[in-house]
Amino acid sequence: MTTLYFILVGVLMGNIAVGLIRILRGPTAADRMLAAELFGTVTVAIILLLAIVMEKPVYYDVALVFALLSALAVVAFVTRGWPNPEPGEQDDGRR
Amino acid sequence: MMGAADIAGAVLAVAGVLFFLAGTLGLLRFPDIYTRIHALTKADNLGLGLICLGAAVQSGSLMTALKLLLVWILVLLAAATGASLIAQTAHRRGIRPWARQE
Amino acid sequence: MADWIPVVIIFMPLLAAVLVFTQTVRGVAATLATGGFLLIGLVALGSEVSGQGPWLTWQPGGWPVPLGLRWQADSFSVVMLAMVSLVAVSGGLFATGFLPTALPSAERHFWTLWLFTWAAMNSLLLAADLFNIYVGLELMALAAVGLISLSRETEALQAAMRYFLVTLFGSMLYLMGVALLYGQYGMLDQAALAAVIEHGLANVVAAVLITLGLLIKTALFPVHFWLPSAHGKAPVPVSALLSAVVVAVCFFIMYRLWSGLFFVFLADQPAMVLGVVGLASIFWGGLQALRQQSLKMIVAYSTIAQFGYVMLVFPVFAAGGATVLAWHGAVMLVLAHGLAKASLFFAAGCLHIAYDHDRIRELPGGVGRLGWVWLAFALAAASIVGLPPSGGFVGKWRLLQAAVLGEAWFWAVVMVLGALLTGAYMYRGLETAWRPAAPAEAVRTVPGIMVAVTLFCAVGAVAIGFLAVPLESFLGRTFEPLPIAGG
Amino acid sequence: MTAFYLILAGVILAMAFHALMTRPNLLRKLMALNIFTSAVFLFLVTLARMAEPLDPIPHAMVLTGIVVTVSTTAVGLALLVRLYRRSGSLTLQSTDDD
Amino acid sequence: MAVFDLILGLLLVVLVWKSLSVSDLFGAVISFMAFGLLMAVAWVRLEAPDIALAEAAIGSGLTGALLFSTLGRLPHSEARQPVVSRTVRNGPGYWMTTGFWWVLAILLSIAFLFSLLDLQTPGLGGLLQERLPESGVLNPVTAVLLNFRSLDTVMEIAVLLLAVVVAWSMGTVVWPVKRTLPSPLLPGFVRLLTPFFLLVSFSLLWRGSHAPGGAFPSGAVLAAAGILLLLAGKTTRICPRFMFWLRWILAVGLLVFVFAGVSLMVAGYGFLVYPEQWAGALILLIEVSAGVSIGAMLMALYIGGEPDIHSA
Repeated sequence: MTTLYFILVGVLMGNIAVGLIRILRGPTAADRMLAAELFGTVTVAIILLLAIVMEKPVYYDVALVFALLSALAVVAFVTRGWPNPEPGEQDDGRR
Repeated sequence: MMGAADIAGAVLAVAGVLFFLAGTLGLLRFPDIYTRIHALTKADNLGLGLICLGAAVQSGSLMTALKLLLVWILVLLAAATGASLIAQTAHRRGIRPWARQE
Repeated sequence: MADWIPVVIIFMPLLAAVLVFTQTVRGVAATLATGGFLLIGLVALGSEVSGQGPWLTWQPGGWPVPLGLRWQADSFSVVMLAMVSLVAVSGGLFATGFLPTALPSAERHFWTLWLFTWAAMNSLLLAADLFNIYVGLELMALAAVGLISLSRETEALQAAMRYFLVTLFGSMLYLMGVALLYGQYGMLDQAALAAVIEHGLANVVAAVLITLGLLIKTALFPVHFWLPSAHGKAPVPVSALLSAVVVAVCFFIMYRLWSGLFFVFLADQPAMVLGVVGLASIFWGGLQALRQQSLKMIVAYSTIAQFGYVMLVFPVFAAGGATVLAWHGAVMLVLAHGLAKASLFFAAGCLHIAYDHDRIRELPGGVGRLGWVWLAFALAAASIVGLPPSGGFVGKWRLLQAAVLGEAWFWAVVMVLGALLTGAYMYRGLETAWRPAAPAEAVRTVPGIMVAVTLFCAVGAVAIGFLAVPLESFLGRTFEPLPIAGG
Repeated sequence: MTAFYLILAGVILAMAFHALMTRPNLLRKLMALNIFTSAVFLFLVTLARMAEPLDPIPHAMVLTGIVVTVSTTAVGLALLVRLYRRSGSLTLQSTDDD
Repeated sequence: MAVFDLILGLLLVVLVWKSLSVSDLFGAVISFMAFGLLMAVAWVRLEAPDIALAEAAIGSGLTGALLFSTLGRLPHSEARQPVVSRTVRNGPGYWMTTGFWWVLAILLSIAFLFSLLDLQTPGLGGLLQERLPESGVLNPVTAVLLNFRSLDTVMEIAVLLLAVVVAWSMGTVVWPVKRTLPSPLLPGFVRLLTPFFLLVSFSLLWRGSHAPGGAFPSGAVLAAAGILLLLAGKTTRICPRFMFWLRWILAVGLLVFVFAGVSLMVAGYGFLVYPEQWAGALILLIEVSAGVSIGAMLMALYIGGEPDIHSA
């Protein structure tokens, strides 16, 4: 049973690696932020699976705090962090 | 011993991870930001929901099950709001949706 | 022992800082009140230290050492606490005159940062727990960054950012060393560790990392570059505090570790390395000071040189011979340097107010009130150079005696050359005093309080020379680097 | 198996130290400093795990460290923004620095 | 289990490499936040739930928001500078200095790793288990933080307060913040989410005595709620009276802790020595006041300057 969960966690880690490619290639800042949001969700999933494997329900609270804080990151990005380009330059990735 | 709950939990977890794979693949393969938002928001959150369900089934106590449900709802809320915020701002910033060139 | 003493010494400045932050007390009143309370605490502490033997320990939280924390105090920490309080109060008084004219905007936040630095230094001087020292170092570093960036000009902000990065990196190296020691022995207390520490790769690497971190904070030769710009660009009372006591507290911690916890390693290589670092700092600081154009930069570089000088105490320890003499010399040197350095910076501040610049070439001679400033500068310079009968002389003389008795001839020669070099760059600042005075209207009046404080610190530095004998009897005849373990 | 995390901490230390020394951009230096700190904390928590009964003292030390790190990072970022507004650049030009 | 460690380690190293050397500053910040998230997974793997909570709340949540607000204040052009400018890269001695720093970095980590070979790690876990019942709380980390090594925590709250003072001393910030909202959805979303934040924050605070939680994570979650309200434009005009109370709220955590210690000393127990029967209650009082003021302090740090109420 635990080996199955570790395979699943390994696959989720693969997701993060894939998300990394999007960060590198992502033309616009929003793509990179989507990758960050992916990381947040995948981290919550990994912590849940680890909690099941380690039989420690205390980690569900860690997942809960992560779920809350992922909202903060996205909102902070959209309202403050999104680099709005100078008027002349179109930020749709055609650089 | 592999109880019924463990099997159900394992199946749900596997399904959840499959949805995660689908969502991440979409994020990688889709051509522009709007389609990527769809992939990410829908598939990944469903994946997380299934994993939460799997964990809830295995945890046995109602309290943890409710807590996991809360985790899922919060992630859903965050993802939905984030998606619409990013999409609206991207549109206002003039990022044109991808169109198939014939 | 009276449990209230360390609590008053550490938490009175902290409380004053919070009261000033919440705008219930004015800054000057809080500083003077803290000075008063600390005077009482220090008198009580001094009487207890001289009464009940070299070491006093307290346990905040009441738990025995491996689990709980410990405060410790010996005669060296009492003397350092007295100097820190003296410089902090005099710097505060100087700031009442200096800030309104030079930095009116900074006055709102100056006092809170000033009292926080004071609290951090007091807690470092009493701390016996390695992790507690780390938190104290961070507190002091943050307060110093705030103080340096008070004038908000570009160079001050750059100096503050450079200091921020370098000193935090130093703290991280220090924490790595502490983590290694904790990994090896599971203890964080200096005395408890000293009882069990022995040669081993992990301990040597930990000692190197901790020393490197503290060298960065004491701004000695290989990692000194942040100090001149930080102390040169900061407001004058801040430079005085940073040069006179903040760097001295970092040296105090290094001294505490190398004479106590790592003393077993001191044999010859580490002592040689520390000696070479001191030697390089003396000559690099001295040569740079000879090239500087502004008075404040000369005084800043002299800080590097003087703390290089005090580092020579470690090779003298390793050479055996008169460790008590070397210890007395180091204590007197740090004490006299603190007061003299504060007075030099105050003098530079007065000249800055009077002529609005401190470039040596264009500084006219002093007359009237500025004459007193130059007198203070001369006295402080005498103490830094080590001319008898000043405190600096007694310190250097004791160190030289210990080096001669321990047959460390090389280091004795280094000491003499270092003193000559110090004389050279101090004279460069001094010879402006004999130039013809500037026309009266070109000189702005310097507030009386500033001149008085400058003179007070300079006279203090010289007076230490006269009080050498009672001070050395207070320091004690025996060289007791560590309290009994688990005390 | 937890010894692997010691090696991991060592590798991250080296990368963060190198970046801290060579990157001229101040924001990158701050991030490198943060990563260096996280590596030291990783080392501390691995020690806690390797000790026979799980040792919570390093956990308390790391918790204190995390709060200290976030406060220093916040001050560093505030200083960075003020420096940028005054000098218009994100690097320390004048003398070479550490 | 080993495979999991290997993958996690590999990912952490890749993320560190990305966040330190990818040319786009924005991508670097995102990689840095991902590094924070994966570090939380490492804390969970190393069975440190308290640190995972703190890392989740403070590391990825607050540091991420701080970095985004800093990036927002820098113009877009700054974010796309190459890691090392072209002129420096092929300037004289660039590769020499980089090589030099690489050699030094590798030496530092090798010396560090070699010293780990004979590390005994005795640890104080056993000793702590014996003395835990006397500390008045069940969670060992809270016992260490608030009872055994309470002086560290007092100094750490002082560091946090000092950070706020330094940030305020650097200048003022226009208040209330007038920014155009990206969409009406945001205020509604935040209004919906704030009760959850408060619920989680107080539950973390209350559980601090017997389960992972305590003043720091709950303060960070509280600060996150405040920041969300700020980002959603929910900032009202502050009267000078409020500024006076804000300074007291910021300072209350430190003041309560110090006064508790001093009053215990005056009562004869000794500075910060909790008598057994009141230990739990005293620790709870200290934790509540510390939690609230840490939330306020982290929020003030996010704002990054003294709110200038006369400006808007």
